Amino acid sequence: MRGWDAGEMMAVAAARQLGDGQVCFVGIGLPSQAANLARATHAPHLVLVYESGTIGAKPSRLPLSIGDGELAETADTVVALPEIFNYWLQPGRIDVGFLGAAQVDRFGNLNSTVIGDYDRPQTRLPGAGGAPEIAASCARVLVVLRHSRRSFVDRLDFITSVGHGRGPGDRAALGLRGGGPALVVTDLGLMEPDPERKELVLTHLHPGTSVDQVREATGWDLAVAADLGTTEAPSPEELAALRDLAR
Amino acid sequence: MRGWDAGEMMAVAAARQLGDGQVCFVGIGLPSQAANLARATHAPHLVLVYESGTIGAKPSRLPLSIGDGELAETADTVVALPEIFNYWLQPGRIDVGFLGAAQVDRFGNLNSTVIGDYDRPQTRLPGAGGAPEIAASCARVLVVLRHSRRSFVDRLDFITSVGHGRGPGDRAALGLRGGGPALVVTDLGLMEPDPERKELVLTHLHPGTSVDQVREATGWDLAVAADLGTTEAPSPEELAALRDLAR
Amino acid sequence: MVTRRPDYLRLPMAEITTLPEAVARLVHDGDTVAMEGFTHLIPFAAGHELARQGRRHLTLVRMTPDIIYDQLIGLGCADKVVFSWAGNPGVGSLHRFRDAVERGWPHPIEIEEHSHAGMVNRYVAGASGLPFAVLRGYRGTGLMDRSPTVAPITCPFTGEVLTAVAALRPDVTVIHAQQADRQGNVALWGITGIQREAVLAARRSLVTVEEVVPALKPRPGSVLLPGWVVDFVAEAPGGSYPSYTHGYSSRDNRFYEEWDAISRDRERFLAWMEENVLG
Amino acid sequence: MVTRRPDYLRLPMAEITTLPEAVARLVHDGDTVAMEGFTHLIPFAAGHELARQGRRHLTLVRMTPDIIYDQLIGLGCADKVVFSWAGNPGVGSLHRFRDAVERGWPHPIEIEEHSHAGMVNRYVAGASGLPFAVLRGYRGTGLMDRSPTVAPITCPFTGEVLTAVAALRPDVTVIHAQQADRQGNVALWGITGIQREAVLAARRSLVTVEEVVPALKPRPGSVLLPGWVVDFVAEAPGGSYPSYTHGYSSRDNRFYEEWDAISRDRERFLAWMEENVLG
Repeated sequence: MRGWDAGEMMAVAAARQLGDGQVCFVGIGLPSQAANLARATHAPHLVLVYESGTIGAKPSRLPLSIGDGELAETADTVVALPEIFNYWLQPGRIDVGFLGAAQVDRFGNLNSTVIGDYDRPQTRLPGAGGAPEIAASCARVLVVLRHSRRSFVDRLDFITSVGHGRGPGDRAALGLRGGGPALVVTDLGLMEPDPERKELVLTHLHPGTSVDQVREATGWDLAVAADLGTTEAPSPEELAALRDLAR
Repeated sequence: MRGWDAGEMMAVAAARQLGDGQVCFVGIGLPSQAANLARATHAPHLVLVYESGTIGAKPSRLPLSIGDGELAETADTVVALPEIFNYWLQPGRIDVGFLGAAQVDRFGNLNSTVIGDYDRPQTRLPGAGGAPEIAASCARVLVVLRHSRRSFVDRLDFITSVGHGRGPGDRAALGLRGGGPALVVTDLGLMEPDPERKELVLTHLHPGTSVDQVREATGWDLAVAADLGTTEAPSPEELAALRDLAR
Repeated sequence: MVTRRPDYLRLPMAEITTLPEAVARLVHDGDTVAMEGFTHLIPFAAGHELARQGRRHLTLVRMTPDIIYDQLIGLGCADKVVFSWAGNPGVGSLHRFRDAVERGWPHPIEIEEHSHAGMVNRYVAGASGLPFAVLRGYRGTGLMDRSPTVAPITCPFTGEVLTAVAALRPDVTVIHAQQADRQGNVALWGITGIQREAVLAARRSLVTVEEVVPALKPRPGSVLLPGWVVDFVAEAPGGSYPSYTHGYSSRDNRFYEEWDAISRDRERFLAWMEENVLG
Repeated sequence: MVTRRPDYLRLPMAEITTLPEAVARLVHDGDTVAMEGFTHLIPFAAGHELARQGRRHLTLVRMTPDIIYDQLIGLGCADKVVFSWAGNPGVGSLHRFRDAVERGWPHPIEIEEHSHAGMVNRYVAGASGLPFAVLRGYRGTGLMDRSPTVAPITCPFTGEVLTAVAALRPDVTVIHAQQADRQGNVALWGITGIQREAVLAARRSLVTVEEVVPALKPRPGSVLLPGWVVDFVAEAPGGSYPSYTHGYSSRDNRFYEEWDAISRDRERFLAWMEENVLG
């Protein structure tokens, strides 16, 4: 039995993407876990910006909501919402934004609005929140969600956040100035958009998973990188730091 | 010899226009004198808003600049400039705005930009500052300037701030939602726009001045109210309060 | 013109009264009501008072409907909800909201949804006395087609196409704050969210506070709303529970989790509301 | 994209250096430079350093040019001035500005003028990464026709005609503040004007401070600019003189009055600058 679970693997894989000194727009849950793990390990100068308006928050343990009091207390500054969205997110000051979703398609477009028909929804999801503008404006976007045919779909029921649209050039044509999804982290592996075609390509398998398993859980004919790698398993240091945060 | 000068008469006449509890957008000089005089006498609840961002300032003596430290120290709150102009002035939250100018015309339009041709100015004046939007957005505007043919002109060299435009309906057509100039206070008397024609009409003479004197100092054929009144002279209380502020 | 003080308030101050009286005088059936507070200072006490007074046909506006609107929707107070993220933060769904949207219970509701950035800028436009605001957003998303309050707009200088959102002008905005003084000047601090703009955008406003104090003390990060832009102030200690008030109380995360079970079932929900709010 | 940290700053902090070095590395001939501070915290020391280093062909942007730009204009540093109120506050004219505009001395300058509200919104647009901002302003005034950075814009929802102003994006913004910490996080308080937006709108930025302190203390009304949006911080105690720094110094009103006489005469002005600034 391995000493870590899939959620921990996801958090560790995401955390490794964050460079020291970068500015990271963080939501609650796995993004917050990953960002705080990075700050506790290889990226002590990572700047955490939470959409509730806390800039430079330094929580000692994982906050339970983006409005957690400790975020405000440890932040360099707390700003009102117009400022966080207009002065900090929109102009492209954020290096990395994290997004989850209910559905993702082959171009990294995301749905967090509705399953089924919009007017007669099968499942009404919470909706957009900050996602559309995080997807539009951050220099890089990391998408984090669990792999399944329900979530990795050929066609989104609703486009909440634009990834690479319908392919190359689409972001520029829509006036989206951030780089869009750079990586999709799941419980099975890592996917990156092909530099030319912008379609997601499986680049890494997590330890113990197979290409077949990933393709089985993907609702389209997923491309696989020629030099497919294996994600390094979470180190004892990473696991200790991650579990310490969750205390 | 009377016990007050023309400047004091102007400040007192302007102060009397300010009702208790009103919110007043104040510039330095005579407006600040008038507003603080009103606060020291009949309008203790007058709210002073200075364009430097101090809301509810309660200076004990006349500030020398709109950025005077005492304004910030005594204010209910100090806000940044985007807020003062966008959240407080623009939406029409201000009851009374004060404006001076180098030139005024019969409709209360003001020039504080240039004397002579714009591209080859005879005298380059400081320019607009906050005036155009004060003129546009306050419920009432009080114009304060000394009377002379150089300042009361038939035709402005430049329109810096719109009063009643070229007559009735012009403000609405331009989308200006404040009421525009309600009163012009000079060292000789008071003028109000005719409710129908919007042209300034002499309604009061200050003690010791004559209609001829006013018309002589006005560059157009100034209308005179049928029931022309005389401004009440500054009372000893008003003068004492005014001089106390200037200590 | 935006907020004019009502004629019955001659002096530049808010009227300090009880919560029931303030709600009775300010909020009418059919009103558009914004109850704001982003993850903090959520005005639950005021929401419950609205429920007790049986307001109907409301358009409820809030970036994050949270439990407070789940309760009002489940009680049938709302005809329409305007929002940007309708979930139970950290827990999952808002079941009463979903039941109304998915199955029309207790009656069908209309929804109008935006992104956070869009809602924020709609309040900013409202507070600024402008009919719209401009942002980089919505382009390429399905949200663009779903709302009559979003439209493309072209920069007159660069020709670039951006997005315009229509101003929000609630009939009433309700917020919770830490303190007010006797003139009704209001101070809130910690995460201050969109409350300033929501109050300034509204035609009328009500602020519940933890306490009325003789004088407000300047504090780091404090937002002050002068009494002359607030209509009513009412004391409601603990009025943000189960949300929290920075400096006064903590968020009851457990209740947010318990709400998931309470709200899943229509009968259990109604019984809970009857016992804890309406009764 | 707006402000990206230059590559040579790997960590999210500003570089703390001397004022001469910061000016030498940040400000180039021909740059558009905004030195802001509304009636408070005017960055005179930095302006004087620009003068000493002999910068030329600058576009100088400032809501209120004040004495600081009167000096730079009189020395011939500016090709163009962008402003909204060019006077000596409480005193009268800026004589060097007028001499340049009225008589082309020491050389003709171009001017572009706005209202305060217009300039403010131009900075807001710049800070927000938008090409323009919308306001109620300019309509019916002569300013509308005088600037290519003002244009009418129609609300897509109501059809109402409003005014658009083009974003300001200075090459460099220079401000003065009370304090920075060793990471270059900057704190300013008192009247904070348009400084936050001016820094966020700029491609590069320099902040002079009264002092670098080990840690910034939270204060009421304080604005914090994180070190990662500031390029250089330089200590310049008294660097706002003859303007003032809330908590550190008072405005020298007498000097503002004396400047009227000093600046009226070209020779006297040059002699004063030589003796007090350049020498």
